[in-house]
Amino acid sequence: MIEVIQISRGGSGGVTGAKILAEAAIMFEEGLYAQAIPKYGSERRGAMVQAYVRFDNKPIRIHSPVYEANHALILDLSLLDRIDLNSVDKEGVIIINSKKIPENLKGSGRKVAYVDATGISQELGLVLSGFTLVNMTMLGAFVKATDIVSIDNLVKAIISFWGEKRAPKNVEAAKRAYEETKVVIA
Amino acid sequence: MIEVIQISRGGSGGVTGAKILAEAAIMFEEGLYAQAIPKYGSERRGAMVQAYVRFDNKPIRIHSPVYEANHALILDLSLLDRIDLNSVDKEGVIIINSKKIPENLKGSGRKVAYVDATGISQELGLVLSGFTLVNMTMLGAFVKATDIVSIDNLVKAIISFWGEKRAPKNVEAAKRAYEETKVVIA
Amino acid sequence: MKVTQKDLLNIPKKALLKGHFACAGCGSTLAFRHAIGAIADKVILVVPASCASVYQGGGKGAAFNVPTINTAFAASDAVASGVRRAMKTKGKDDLKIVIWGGDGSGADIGIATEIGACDRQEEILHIIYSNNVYGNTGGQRSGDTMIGAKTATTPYGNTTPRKMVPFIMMANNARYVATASSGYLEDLVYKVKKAVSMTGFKLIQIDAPCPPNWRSDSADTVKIAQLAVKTGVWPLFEWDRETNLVEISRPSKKYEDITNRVPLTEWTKLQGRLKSITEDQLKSLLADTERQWNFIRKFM
Amino acid sequence: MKVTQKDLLNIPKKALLKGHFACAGCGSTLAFRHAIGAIADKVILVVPASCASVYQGGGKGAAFNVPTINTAFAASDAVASGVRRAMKTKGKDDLKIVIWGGDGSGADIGIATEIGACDRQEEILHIIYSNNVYGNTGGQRSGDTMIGAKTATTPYGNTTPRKMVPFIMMANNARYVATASSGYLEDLVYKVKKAVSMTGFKLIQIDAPCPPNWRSDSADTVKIAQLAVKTGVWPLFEWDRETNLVEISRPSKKYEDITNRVPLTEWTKLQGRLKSITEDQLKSLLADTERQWNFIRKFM
Amino acid sequence: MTKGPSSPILFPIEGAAGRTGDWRTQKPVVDPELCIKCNICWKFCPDNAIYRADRDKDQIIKFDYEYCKGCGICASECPSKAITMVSEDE
Amino acid sequence: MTKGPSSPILFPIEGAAGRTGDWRTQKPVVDPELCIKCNICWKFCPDNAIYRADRDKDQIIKFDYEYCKGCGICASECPSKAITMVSEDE
Amino acid sequence: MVVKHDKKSMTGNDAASYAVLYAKPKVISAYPITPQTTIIEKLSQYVDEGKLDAEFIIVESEHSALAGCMGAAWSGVRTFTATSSQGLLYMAENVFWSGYGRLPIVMPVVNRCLAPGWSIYQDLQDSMAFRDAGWIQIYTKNNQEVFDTVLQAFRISEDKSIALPSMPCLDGFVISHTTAQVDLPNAEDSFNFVGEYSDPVIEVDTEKPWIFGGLVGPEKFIKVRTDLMEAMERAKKKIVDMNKEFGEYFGRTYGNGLIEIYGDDVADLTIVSMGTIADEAQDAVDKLKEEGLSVNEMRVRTFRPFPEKDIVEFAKKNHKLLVIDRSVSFGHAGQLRIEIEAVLQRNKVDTSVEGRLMGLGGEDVPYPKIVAAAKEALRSKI
Amino acid sequence: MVVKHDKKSMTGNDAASYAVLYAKPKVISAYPITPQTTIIEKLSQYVDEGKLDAEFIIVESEHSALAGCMGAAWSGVRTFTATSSQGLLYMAENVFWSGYGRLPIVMPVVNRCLAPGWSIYQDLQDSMAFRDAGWIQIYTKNNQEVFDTVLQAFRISEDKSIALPSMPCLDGFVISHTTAQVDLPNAEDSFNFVGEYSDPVIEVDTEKPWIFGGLVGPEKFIKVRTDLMEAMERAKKKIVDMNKEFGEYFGRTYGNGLIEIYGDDVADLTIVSMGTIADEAQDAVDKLKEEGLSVNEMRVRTFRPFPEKDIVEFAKKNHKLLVIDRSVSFGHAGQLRIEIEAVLQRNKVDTSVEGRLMGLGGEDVPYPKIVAAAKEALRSKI
Ligand SMILES: Cc1ncc(C[n+]2csc(CCOP(=O)(O)OP(=O)(O)O)c2C)c(N)n1
Ligand SMILES: Cc1ncc(C[n+]2csc(CCOP(=O)(O)OP(=O)(O)O)c2C)c(N)n1
Ligand code: SF4
Ligand code: SF4
Ligand code: SF4
Ligand code: SF4
Ligand code: SF4
Ligand code: SF4
Ligand SMILES: [Mg+2]
Ligand SMILES: [Mg+2]
Repeated sequence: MIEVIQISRGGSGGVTGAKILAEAAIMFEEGLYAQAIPKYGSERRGAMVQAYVRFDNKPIRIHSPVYEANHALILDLSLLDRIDLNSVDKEGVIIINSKKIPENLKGSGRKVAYVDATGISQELGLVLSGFTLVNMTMLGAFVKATDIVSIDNLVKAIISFWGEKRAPKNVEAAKRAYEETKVVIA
Repeated sequence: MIEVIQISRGGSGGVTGAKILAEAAIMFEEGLYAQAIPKYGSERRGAMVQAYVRFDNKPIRIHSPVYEANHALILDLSLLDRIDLNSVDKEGVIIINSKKIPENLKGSGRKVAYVDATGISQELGLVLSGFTLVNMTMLGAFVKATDIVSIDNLVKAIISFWGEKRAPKNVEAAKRAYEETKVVIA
Repeated sequence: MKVTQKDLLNIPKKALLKGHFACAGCGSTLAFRHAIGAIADKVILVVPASCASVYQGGGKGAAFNVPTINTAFAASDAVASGVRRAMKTKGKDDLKIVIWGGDGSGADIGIATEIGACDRQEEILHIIYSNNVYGNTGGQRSGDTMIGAKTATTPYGNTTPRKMVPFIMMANNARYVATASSGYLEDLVYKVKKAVSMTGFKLIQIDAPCPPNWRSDSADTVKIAQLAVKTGVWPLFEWDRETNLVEISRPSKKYEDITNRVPLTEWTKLQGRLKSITEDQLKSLLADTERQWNFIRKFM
Repeated sequence: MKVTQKDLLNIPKKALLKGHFACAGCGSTLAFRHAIGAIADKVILVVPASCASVYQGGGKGAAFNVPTINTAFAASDAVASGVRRAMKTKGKDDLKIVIWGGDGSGADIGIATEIGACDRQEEILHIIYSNNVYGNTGGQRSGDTMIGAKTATTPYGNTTPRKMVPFIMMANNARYVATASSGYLEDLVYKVKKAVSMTGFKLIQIDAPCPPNWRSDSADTVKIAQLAVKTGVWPLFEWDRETNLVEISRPSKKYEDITNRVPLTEWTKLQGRLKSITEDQLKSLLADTERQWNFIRKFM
Repeated sequence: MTKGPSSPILFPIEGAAGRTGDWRTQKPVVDPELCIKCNICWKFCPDNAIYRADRDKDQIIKFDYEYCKGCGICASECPSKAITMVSEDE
Repeated sequence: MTKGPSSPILFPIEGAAGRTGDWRTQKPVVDPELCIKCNICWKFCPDNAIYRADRDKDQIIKFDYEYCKGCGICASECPSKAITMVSEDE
Repeated sequence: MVVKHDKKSMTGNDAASYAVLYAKPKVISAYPITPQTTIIEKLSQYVDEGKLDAEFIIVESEHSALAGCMGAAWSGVRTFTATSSQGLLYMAENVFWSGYGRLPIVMPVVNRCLAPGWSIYQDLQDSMAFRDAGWIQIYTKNNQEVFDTVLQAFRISEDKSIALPSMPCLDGFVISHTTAQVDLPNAEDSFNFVGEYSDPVIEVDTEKPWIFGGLVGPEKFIKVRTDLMEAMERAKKKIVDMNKEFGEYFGRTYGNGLIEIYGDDVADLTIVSMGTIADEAQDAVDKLKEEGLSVNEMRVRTFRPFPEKDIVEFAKKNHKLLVIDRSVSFGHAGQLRIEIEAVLQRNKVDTSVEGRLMGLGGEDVPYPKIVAAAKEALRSKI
Repeated sequence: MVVKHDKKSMTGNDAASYAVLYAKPKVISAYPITPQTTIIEKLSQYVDEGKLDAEFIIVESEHSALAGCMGAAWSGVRTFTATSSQGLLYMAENVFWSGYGRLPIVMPVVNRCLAPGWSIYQDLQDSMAFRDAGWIQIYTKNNQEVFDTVLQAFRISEDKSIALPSMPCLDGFVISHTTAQVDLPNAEDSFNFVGEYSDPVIEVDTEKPWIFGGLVGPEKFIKVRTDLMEAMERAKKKIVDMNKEFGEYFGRTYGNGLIEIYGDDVADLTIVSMGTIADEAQDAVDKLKEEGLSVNEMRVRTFRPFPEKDIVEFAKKNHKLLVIDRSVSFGHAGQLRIEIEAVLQRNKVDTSVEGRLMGLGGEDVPYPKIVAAAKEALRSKI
């Protein structure tokens, strides 16, 4: 079983991102099961929001949040210092929306995948009421960094979720991130 | 234990009568316990209403209606044929509001106490919205016929219930009935 | 569309059968007989907890001769909505879904549901027969109790003004609102027929004297109802959303002018609940009556 | 008694502490800050289920700096009545018992309780902050939702007119009724202060823009609120039982005259919920607005 | 096996509350001389207990004593005082 | 032993929801040159996150960035456009 | 010291009203429903006549009736309401709210069955449906016990170590509307027993800008619920103590307060029930003994908290229980029976249990029916 | 015949909405409450988009939400609503009314704890409080079962021999808002399984001037309640049959429909629970087995009617039950535990029972906690 913790801000589409990631696995990967769990609370727009994604090759009977993740998916650089990286597997990847390796990961020896998702999304006009929507973009980065689902299947999931009309920009964002993401040992 | 069934019409004060009868026993007779049970249903003004009174010389733990009465107290002559007299003890008294022995009791061999309660009440002005209130009057007859509670204690109970102001007419009614009631074997 | 006494005859079938459970002289059943009788072939009744849940039948059978759904005290307008919508899916749009309920559900516990149905413009007619009291539980104060009236919970006379459901429904954008009276049956039937011919939510509130709780002579039921109109204490009117205007109904017309009104004591003296109303209470009652007329006048 | 911006300073203490849970740009907390701040020394708040049950605090502590009782969704006016009566027995008549609740409790589920308290003339002030929607559950239609507005349960736009609680309370003989706006805070504070100085039941309904549910820019909250007044869609007025008259409030005065109003689209275009309102819906919305003005005018 | 639920359903019947005439203590009696066949009494009976007068057939009203509860409204409302309430005992 | 019930009671505290400044993506910045100390921004802040200007002391408004959520109302409502919203990233 | 009593005659509802009159609550908030009405009518009369110095809120529904009491309870004053059947259901949300919110409200439930069809008669379906709600439930057997229990309820509920609302239960009509003897202490002695509510469990105040009943996370949630469970445990002891103290003061007790035993300590059959059936069952026990049969009785007086220990101890000594339920959890069985079976199993007591449903929807349960049921149970002795 | 399925990904609430979409009710009447909202939002969308040809009544409260369904049910059409927590409490009177009135309504309850304090998280306190109300209650373990159960519920409820409303229960958030795999049959196959509601249990009509739900005396009252009890008995068989038939048609079953066994038939310890805890407990069982411990699991799927026979049969073979309750009857114990103890005692099964309360107020219950609890229970083996 692979467990992922995703950190985002309320209003930035994190919950939808986690959902689509699970959908990509469930609907398009042969033999893969998945689950996306949003953590509900009284979080409002802008506040930190967590979500969890699980993948396994057999049906998942766990219903709890992820306590110890394999990978961390962080949609907003400023949220990096809000999570305890010790709860993330040392072998896993920290996937982050950043132009460069974040300062406080430097020298950590951890596997980091980074991409300027904000830049990509803004270029593509993925902005809603002042919020840059990086959720689809960061899924591209996640796929690149982890290889749990393929980029093709991610794209299928995005299209299936958004519909033919609204999908293109989102697909584009994911694909660009997939290409631009750099995976390094920090 | 002595059990009494009372038959009256909705609006004629039968429920209050039964209550006061029990009160006379409880509050003023030494060592006597009593209970008054009104039978509630959807009866409206004018419709037949039953109530039950129990007396005993020890606390009463029965909560059921009276199925087989020792005595029957009938506040309205026209209701006589509405009750099954077989459920009333052969040795008991049938106390009835009537100027004379009712036709269908004649020759029955039953002990009957009768009094023109309607006449007495009307004379005393015990009339409310067209209804002649014979409840207190008939208690006088009941006391005369059964001797379970004394007329003095009945009077006390009436006074205690109605208060000094409203009691006199009611006391008068009970007393007059007590005097005028005839007890015979029909 | 005027209704005459003769029209009271031309009913599809009797809605209320003889030998029902209501008290002798019940103003509510009198109103029912004609109001529901007039639409008896097309009506489905919804009845919340009230005297009507009792006088409708029980024991041997039903005294109501029309289909009747009983509901919890506060549920009737929502149940009626469910029936209406279900009938719509069955293509039975011609049915008249009518609530026959007391002032307890209509003005108090059920008013959120009622306002909700009105808000949704459900096509139902809610008829409140108001005996100004919780009759079925033995006569406690309701929101529609008159000032000064003695009830089981206001032994020295009620102090608060009437909750005027018709006004509330006017304010809440109902399709049609009217008051009526057991003393003016042609007027009542006219309003019921008119109401069921309209789409949307309609409310009719009927003054329904209640001998045991008003401590009145059962023979006076009609007289008391008529006096309520003549003294002005129960204004009869209609309001239609289309015009946003009130029309005073014929029986009330004359009494719009306060100087034509019969003194209120003619009405109070016939009712044990109001017979010994205090001067102050009477003044408040008159003031509340004026408040009602003033509200109505705003829409004239 | 006019309130100026300066008076907004002279509050006994802050009612709303920094670092609360409301969304950025929340019109409801903006109104709260000033309305409750103005009476913060003497107030006991009663809060039904709503966004206010969330933004008041949790986690580390309370953001509300005044005593607050949380109640079930439909219970606040009755709980407030209980508090008021209890305080009376304790001789604490000077306290202001204030309900701070949403349009869901105020217009829908809690309206029977509210009308009941009004009917009893309980001395409480019920403030409805209306975001036109069930905000706390994610934005479903409420009785106070505007025609044409997209909500989670009306994805193609709401079709029913607003349930005007202020009108209902006028019809129900409240002591004082007013509307207010997060865009006109002096006017709001003036009304709150006036209301708590009166005995009996008072109602104030505040237009409180809600960025996430209106799908509006959080920076536009005040602008949208002011536009609601300028377009006439949210008339500001007061009604006093003593006079039975409506007074249009200063910010609304100019817009009583329909020709002075800003086109409604200036207001709709700022809100995702209304941006793509259809022609027909817009017409209905305007008609409903006119209905409201017409009702108000009846009392002028 | 299909079987509907046993539920509390009631069917229409005259006399659901029994012979409500029994509730009466006074009964209405009409004076044929005075009756003008206006049917106002019929209209105002809450118990449906009056058979209408028919002018054409020169037939006055009739009471259904089986169900008339004796409220007295008919007597009260009769414009020509054709109805009197008499004690049941007589 | 008397012991009050353990009930969910909360006590007033600044930052009940934590440092809500963290929610911000854009922050308001005031231009001292433009500010006319009208305090309109102060009035319209739903988060109580502005310290008032004081004309007497010639002191302009100040933001409490620890709690300002960056809604932008102040910038929007400032009559002299003295406030601009700038990205947090910069 | 046993205080003086007046021999009085009154209905069960009047007995409740007297207890309230004497306990002097400050706020009463109520809504009528048959057969509870006469309680609140009496109280509104007392208030209007000035006999009782209290605020009476005539609300528009039961939801609001209890809500009014809740507001008063939050404000730290003694408060009272009463209801029945549909009324209890209509206030459901607030019933749970007051229980879980630890508000010391006293609310008799005049037991009546639930609709549909409409019926105003007694069974226990209404109050039993609220056995999860965090209320103390005491089922009374007669008018005297109604007075006594309502009086006790104020003290139990308002005790800070308990802080739970109380629901004294009385059978509709057979207690509520039946006139019977009540030995009535005077007002002063009664009030002395209850005492002033001077140190309230909770009290909202402008001096305390606190939030009551706001958001809680799971951890705090579990803490307050655990405290509620513990308060229920403490309530058992409190009820026992109260029963004893009441006995010393007024000269009457009801078993140990939790259960009441009638007849021999050990018998072939034990009749177990609640309310008036349990009272009438005593006549059945006498009758059966007269016939030479060995039958005793256990009346469960307190259903919440559930007196596990007391029931088990008595059951252990006996051979077979005939549990008579006057309500049922549809899809399983009578609630009393279920819970008794549960505690026996839990405590490894193999006394057998037979369940009977009686008296639903106002069905009368005269003692001969109980006698017959007992005989059957004795025959089918397993 | 096992019909074709699409592998889909959706939340538990979406699974419920799909089942409703496919079952084609005619009237939906609902009111929002977290975490039920997304069910009705989806449905209102389907209706507005014309995908579902139904009337959607947006009411002003839950009392009215269920009342709307009741009106529709009396009118003989298929009807649906859903609620949670406070909403369920607010409709209490109508919950009992629909149960006792035999109205075939389907209403999922998205389980959430009860206030105060305010919390939106899951436990089973809400639906458990309605176990007396005459509803069928089925507790689901995952998104797939939600879809399957809602579909089944229409058929069970609308069967004339049953005529009871159904309450499929799903844990708030952990099912309702979690995205997971659902194998979705197509609309036609699903509808074929449910079938047209063509022979309604009850149908009000102008041709039938009858009174529904009017006054009843004790005799009739007992008759209709007895019939209700019998219908509950019949429902057990119906649920078993439905589970089987569903299996044949769709290729999935849940135990025998009433209970589901996981692991060995006999073990030292049996974990007993409901909902998602029961699902996660399967991981615990595997874990424990890996460690060489003998533990199996029984999931109670149907709580009403209570599957006495099935539980007893399985318990009889085993040694000790660890019953995990996610709700509690304050003043006694967890409701599941109570009822299991009761049926064991009743059937003279002396398998011992240990009760644990877990997961109140949204407390997370990950399988390691279950593992730990099981180990403790194994140690304290009596
Ligand atoms: C929830 C609930 N509360 C209380 C009752 C008791 N109850 C039944 S009818 C009634 C009074 C009805 O009054 P109204 O609506 O005016 O009708 P009326 O009896 O006067 O005809 C009451 C209080 C009930 N059935 N349900
Ligand atoms: C009886 C009941 N039903 C539903 C809910 C769920 N609920 C909580 S708040 C809320 C919406 C409140 O809307 P509103 O009153 O307008 O306040 P807002 O959230 O918009 O501030 C709802 C539906 C509840 N708490 N109780
Ligand atoms: S109590 Fe009044 S309304 Fe009810 S049946 Fe009797 S007369 Fe009619
Ligand atoms: S949802 Fe709307 S009302 Fe609620 S806190 Fe956010 S902005 Fe304010
Ligand atoms: S007395 Fe009353 S019931 Fe009898 S006929 Fe006349 S009006 Fe009808
Ligand atoms: S009201 Fe009088 S005159 Fe008219 S029909 Fe009746 S009895 Fe005859
Ligand atoms: S609104 Fe603008 S000008 Fe006025 S005080 Fe604020 S920053 Fe200065
Ligand atoms: S951006 Fe919003 S929260 Fe920040 S200071 Fe300006 S108004 Fe206040
Ligand atoms: Mg009434
Ligand atoms: Mg709102």
